[in-house]
Amino acid sequence: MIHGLKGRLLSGAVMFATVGMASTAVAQTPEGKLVIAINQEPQDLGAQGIYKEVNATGLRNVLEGLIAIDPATGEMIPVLATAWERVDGSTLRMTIREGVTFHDGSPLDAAAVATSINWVWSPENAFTIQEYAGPGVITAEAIDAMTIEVTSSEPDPLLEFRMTLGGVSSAVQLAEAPERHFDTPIGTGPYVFDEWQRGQYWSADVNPDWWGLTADDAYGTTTPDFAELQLVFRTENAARVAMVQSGEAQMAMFPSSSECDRAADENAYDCVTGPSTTYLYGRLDHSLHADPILQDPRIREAVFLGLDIKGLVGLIGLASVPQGQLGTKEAIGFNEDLSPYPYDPERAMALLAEAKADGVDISSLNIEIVGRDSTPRISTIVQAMGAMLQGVGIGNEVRVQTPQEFNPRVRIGGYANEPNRQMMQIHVKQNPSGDYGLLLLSNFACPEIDDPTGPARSSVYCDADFDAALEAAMGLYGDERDAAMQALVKAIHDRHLTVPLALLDRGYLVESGIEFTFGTDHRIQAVYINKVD
Amino acid sequence: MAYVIKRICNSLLILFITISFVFIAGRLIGDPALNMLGSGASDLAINNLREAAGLNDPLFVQYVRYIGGILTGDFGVSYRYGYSVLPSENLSEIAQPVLDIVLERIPATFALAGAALSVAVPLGIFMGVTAAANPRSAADRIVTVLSLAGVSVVQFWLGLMLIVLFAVQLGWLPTGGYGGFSYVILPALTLAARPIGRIAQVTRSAVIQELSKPYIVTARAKGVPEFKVVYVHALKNASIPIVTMIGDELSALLTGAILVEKVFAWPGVGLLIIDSLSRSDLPLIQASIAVVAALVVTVNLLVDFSYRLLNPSIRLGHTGA
Amino acid sequence: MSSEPLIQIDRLNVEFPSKLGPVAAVKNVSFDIAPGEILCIVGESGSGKSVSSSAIMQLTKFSGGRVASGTIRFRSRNDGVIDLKNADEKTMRSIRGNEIGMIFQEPMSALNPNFTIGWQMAETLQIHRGQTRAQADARSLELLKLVRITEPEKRLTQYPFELSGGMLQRVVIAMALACEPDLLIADEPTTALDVTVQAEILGLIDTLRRETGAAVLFITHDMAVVAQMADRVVVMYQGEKVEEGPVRQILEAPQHAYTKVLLDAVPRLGEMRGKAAPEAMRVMGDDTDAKAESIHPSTKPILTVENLVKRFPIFGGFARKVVANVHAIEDISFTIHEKETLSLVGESGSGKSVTGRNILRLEQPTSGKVIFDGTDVLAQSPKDMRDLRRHMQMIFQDPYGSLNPQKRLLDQVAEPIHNFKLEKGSAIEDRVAGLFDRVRLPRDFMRRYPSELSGGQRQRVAIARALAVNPKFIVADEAVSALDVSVQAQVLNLMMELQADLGISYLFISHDMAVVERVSHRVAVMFMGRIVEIGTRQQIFENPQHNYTKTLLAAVPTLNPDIDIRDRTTLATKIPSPIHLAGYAPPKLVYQEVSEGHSVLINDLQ
Amino acid sequence: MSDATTPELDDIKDARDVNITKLDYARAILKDKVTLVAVLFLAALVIFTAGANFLAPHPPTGLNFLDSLLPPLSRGANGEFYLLGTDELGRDMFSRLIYGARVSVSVGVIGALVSGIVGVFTGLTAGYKGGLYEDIVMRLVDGMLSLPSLLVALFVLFVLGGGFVNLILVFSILHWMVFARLSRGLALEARSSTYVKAAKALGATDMRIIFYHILPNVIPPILVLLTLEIATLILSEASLSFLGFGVQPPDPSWGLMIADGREHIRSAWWLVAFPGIAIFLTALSLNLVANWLRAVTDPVQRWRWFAKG
Repeated sequence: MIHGLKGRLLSGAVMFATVGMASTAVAQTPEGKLVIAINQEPQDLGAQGIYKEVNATGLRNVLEGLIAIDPATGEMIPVLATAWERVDGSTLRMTIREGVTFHDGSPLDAAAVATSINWVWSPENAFTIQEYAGPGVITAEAIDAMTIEVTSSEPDPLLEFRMTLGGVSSAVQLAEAPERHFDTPIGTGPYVFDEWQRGQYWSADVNPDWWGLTADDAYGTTTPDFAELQLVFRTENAARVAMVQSGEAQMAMFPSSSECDRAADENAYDCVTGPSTTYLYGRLDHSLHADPILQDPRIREAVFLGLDIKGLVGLIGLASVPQGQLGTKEAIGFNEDLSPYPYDPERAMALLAEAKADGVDISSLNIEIVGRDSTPRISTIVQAMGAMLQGVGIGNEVRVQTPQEFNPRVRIGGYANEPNRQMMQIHVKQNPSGDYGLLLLSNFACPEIDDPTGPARSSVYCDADFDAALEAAMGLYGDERDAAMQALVKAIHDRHLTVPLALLDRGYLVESGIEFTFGTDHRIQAVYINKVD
Repeated sequence: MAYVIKRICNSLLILFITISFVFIAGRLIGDPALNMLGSGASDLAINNLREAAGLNDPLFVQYVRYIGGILTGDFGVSYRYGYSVLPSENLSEIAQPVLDIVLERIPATFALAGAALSVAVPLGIFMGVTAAANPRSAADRIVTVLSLAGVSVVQFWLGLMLIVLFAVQLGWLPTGGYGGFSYVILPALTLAARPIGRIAQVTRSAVIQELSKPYIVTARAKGVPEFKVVYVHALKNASIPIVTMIGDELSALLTGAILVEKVFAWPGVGLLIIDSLSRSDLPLIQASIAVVAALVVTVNLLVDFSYRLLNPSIRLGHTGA
Repeated sequence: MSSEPLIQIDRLNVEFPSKLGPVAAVKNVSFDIAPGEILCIVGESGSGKSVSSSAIMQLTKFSGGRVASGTIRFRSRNDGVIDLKNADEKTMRSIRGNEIGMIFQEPMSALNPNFTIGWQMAETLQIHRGQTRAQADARSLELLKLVRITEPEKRLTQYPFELSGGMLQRVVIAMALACEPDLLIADEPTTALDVTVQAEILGLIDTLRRETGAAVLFITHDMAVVAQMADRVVVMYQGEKVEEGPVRQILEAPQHAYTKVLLDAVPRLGEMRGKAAPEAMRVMGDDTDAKAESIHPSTKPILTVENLVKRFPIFGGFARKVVANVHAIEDISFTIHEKETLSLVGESGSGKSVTGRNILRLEQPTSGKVIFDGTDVLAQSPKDMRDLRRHMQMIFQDPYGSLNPQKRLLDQVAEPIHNFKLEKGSAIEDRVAGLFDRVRLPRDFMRRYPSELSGGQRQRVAIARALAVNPKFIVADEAVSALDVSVQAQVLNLMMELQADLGISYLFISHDMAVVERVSHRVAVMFMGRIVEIGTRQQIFENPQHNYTKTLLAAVPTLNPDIDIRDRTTLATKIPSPIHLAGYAPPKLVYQEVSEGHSVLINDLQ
Repeated sequence: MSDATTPELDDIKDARDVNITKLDYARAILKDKVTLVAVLFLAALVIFTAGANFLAPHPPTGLNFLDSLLPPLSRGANGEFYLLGTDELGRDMFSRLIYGARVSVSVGVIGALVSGIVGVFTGLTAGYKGGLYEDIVMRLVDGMLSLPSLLVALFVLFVLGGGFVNLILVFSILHWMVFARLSRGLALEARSSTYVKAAKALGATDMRIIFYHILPNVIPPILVLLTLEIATLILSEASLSFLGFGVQPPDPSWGLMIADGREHIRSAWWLVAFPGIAIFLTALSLNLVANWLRAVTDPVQRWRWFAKG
């Protein structure tokens, strides 16, 4: 029934974090207010926004999708679709849940769902969800009152996964007041949108008519415990933390690791952490417009060996050491045989000496380690990396740049104009798609300068053989795809192209007496937040 | 009257130049579409945005269109705030105009600036006059050091320290946000430090200056009590530099509140500017700067006009030569 | 009149802090004032005359002064005799403005610019008499009538800057008299005023004294004013009282050497009657008397000024167009011959200084012609103009301001030598040394800075600097006005000596008729930007034709105490405005030649 | 300048107007304890800044995870003494403050000097020459002064990117007018003063009058402004760095240190507190010195600072 995702994910690897004992929540009438300090204000509250928690944190409390991924098990679980099956490689037939109404009173039926899907995935609308669009264009059609067919114009092995991404919102609103769609979400969720005070918060009230209160297969560890939900925007890290410390908020997103450590000594609140699909990596200039010295494999290896990744991870705090590759374990293409790049300064120095003996001008080595200023704690990270490379005798300078400066330097169109350089770009990326394909394409495929539509515009690597193998792998399904991708990942690893620096954990400060369950996608959903005694 | 019209035209010119500068600088350096969509976006997406936002037109055409829009109150729509889409034709209608987004934030900024000034003005003037009445006395020294401390402190740092002390450690006041009176106390105090200092300093020196003038001797020789000599005779004459400074500080509060708004998550224009900068939302940046510049220019204008009220010789047009 | 003194000052000492420790500004000064009496304190700057008076009012403390010892016994209306030195602030406030009124030097700055005349007058009455504003306004009106101000009702609602200096001084006097004080302290009340206005104010004070019976403590530096005002005189010098006595005794039989110097140095109007050429000033013990020989100018013109006009535009409106002009000088023509001194005399605003600056092109004249030694000055390029300045120099009024405070005197005097590249290297210093000798300054002054010099010494430096380029012609713009009389005489003598020795021509600009009479060959009287009368010194002083010239001469105070000045008490007059709308063309001036070289303006300003 | 004085002051002018030598200034500072402390602080700052390589106990960069986030007055794993504690990379805070002074102070000093030189030149020439040139300059000055300068700085740095050079560029562009306005006023005043008229009558060229005659006389107020501007720029640098548009790492500017340290504001207060105090003390000292300088060079007020008895 479900293609694509790897067996080990389905086998139920424990991917959740929870506080205290297993759920002993008692069903109770919702009361009180749950205030959550979140790290940024949403750009909008449109239905497409639920695909990524960072777009609109907490929006899934109001808008629901067709399918969800259980944070505890990682399994796909029904939400507004009670069942789904493959018709063929490009079509999925889904049964819509009966008896659900939108917050505006309009009924949820196949037509409404089809309208929503077509709206969300429309290329004309060009919502940012397109970054997870498959090879084809997705459309939906009502077959009967409670059944739809979702079709991709090209065969798409991940169509089910894509159906976990978009939200379903009132078709009446889309017809009558489309402009309200972006600031007044009308969904089917356990909370009804209340108001959005720009610059301050958005809030929702508990939905007494939520279908989940009566359905047997409702998602969540509990029914809503809180009468009100308020998501307060606090971009300053310390400000969010302070809100929990002073009792103004029950939860705060992403405390620093030191704040998390401190929480252990506090009675009033705890810190919960868990892995995410976000990783930090460095990409070292290679074939394209790079200083020729970086073509020397010894130099590249020395650079990688000179980085104390464990140390960096410790510095970052809430993070773990990546297994020598980008992406998370559950993704298709993850190569279990790879190991993290070791920290071996002696070997690094030996490699450099060897290269020097062969006439390579080591003194011309001056690697520019550049981060984007929007990356949290980037200044500390690049400084630490600079110090590490300095330690093995690799000259470097570190920089933190604004997107205005940084972005053009990352893309072939911009950096082709730079003199040959020795740049290590530091990026933070998230890859919830569960597949290495897009990642490999955008990071390592040969950018075609004349073809501006290509996805590889920010690659620094060019190898015809690799491109051919990648193209082949992209057409495969299942284990074949997995094996082909794994081979490519290994090739990348051996050529020292990108250095995975950290798999980032995410943490939350949570008031004592509240239990929060979340998965790698870090959704903040009130039905996974319980009051405990 | 001619003077008033002239000054207003002058201000409009300044505003026009500012808006033009921000527009052109924003266009000339960097690709707004790329910055908005991020380095991972496909060129197609970027080009779509460029097309939809009219960024592919010649700069001059864009400029004329932009200025034309402003004249009708249309500052364009936000690239990102209000709709996270790659703009296409049908969506420019449903997106929120940036001007609305900015104007929505004005009351919060005014409230904060007003609160800070209502502390700073009376306190600053009182400190300044007290010091001036007794130059080189202990009171003068204390006022001098305090007022200089006020202008020497880094505002956002002070804000952070106040949060740690009063909100986190003592729990007396909220850490930030927008709400009732208790929310405004810490940010207003943080913001007031500098204007208190500067108003005290300028009051002190202006009053000292006035106290050395012959008409003060006349007043004393008339038997006017010293309190009245200082607070009525000298202060009235010292009012122009003091009002100028208050105006300067009000301008600074309207723009300089950026940091304090960020630290206290105060949803004013400053916070909006920081957000829009970090999102590279050029239309929003342009509109915010235009609105703030308009406020500042208006404040300057009002200060200018207040001279006419404060100084009879200007009011009666006696300072021609 | 009671014989009991109103106020008795006994061995008063006042100190001020300074870098070198306390400096005594007033040393052991004693004097009394009887009720209804006018006592004049006369002295030059630094004599302590003003400090004595402010000590009476306990005002010295506000500028850091301290009454170190002595007593100030004042017969108060309510409290009997009290010592004002020890009186508390409350008592002082009840005396200030109530029992003792005070009049100041500069009426323009003595009133608060931000309050109306009515408000400021009422303030006194409200404080001391507890009157309501309406009552106070009624009383103010009476007072303004008393001091003979035109349109008194209107004045109450006006601000100080709307009134002329003479009117303001009347307001200040009215304010001082508001509570009918027993003592009026007048601290140089006419020094800042023009001579015609001065005469009016002096007359007014004398009249009011008689009408109200108040005693007056009158402080001045001007012996002629003393002669007109005083019953008794105290002469002060460097903080000490050097002589005291009835006015006649002081004027006619001065005892102390300093009093004699002071009296001697004052030029007396009319004493040059019958003499054709200028004469040196009398300076006691000065050896330059040798140059008393008369200087006779040649007949060769060195400077010819024809129809010189200067207007200052007033911009207004939208496009900053010229909406009006200040007609500063109008149609000025005259000639100066070699070795001749032509004086431009007139009151403030008459345009005499503007004329001087325009001739040297320190300002650009609006129209007219200036021919210097055959060269058309106004046609010169800026560079040629600079070269021409070698021959035309200027000495300024303010000896404190005209020297650059940051430069050594050597560099200042060497400035023109450097600018015109007259000498190089050490020759510059030699030449400067020679100039210091010439103006009788010690050579070691060359290394000093202006702040280390006295006013007279500074003016000598300014003269040396002007001489550095061997000019043929010097404009002396109020060159001695800021100096004390004793110093003034020395500097004037130096200037005349240089004229005799070097053949320099002077354009001597001054408001002081007596000085002008002493030093000039010819005189031009200016009023409202026009020359109203021009002629030889004898023609002007002995046979004045124009009304204004006559008024000016009559207003000059003399050392004769017998002249009754009360009949000069006139209503303050209004001078026509020199501001005209753009495009206004004044009538062509017509002069009538009374006798050879003596012309009078006949068609304007009669 | 032209403020009327009372005749009384005429009497005591000699007491007030005595020549004040450098020695007197030194004595006046010694007498004024607060200013003395400020001067000593600034002197120490300059010495530490100049001699950072010798005086800093530890290098400002590098990595020492063992000694990460040690509180003040603690000893490291190898027995090193950390006076003000360490940051998360285990670097000595005290040493970083010293090196940070280099960046912060030089941004302030260079920025103020560049804008000062530009502003004084344009201001003096405009004030002295007058006419259309002055009109244009002053229109520009007034216009730019009425701009929200922090905002414009923020925008320009957003466009150009941060960094030492850009920061100084932006500061110069946005601060020269302050000097220009002051200098123009001073030149205007000087132009009407007699010594300038005298210099002109003596044949000095305009440039000589402006720079040889006027400039030395207007140095005190300009020096005061320069001192104040250095303090202002140090504060601005901190603000811009805090927002991420200022100095870029690894230059350890004080503002950046606060920005980096605020993650740990509760757990490692010293990371935020010390750089903030350093900025505060530096700005306060500069302000105190400027204040003193203004007082002792003010012809009306200065006597109070030199008078005895």
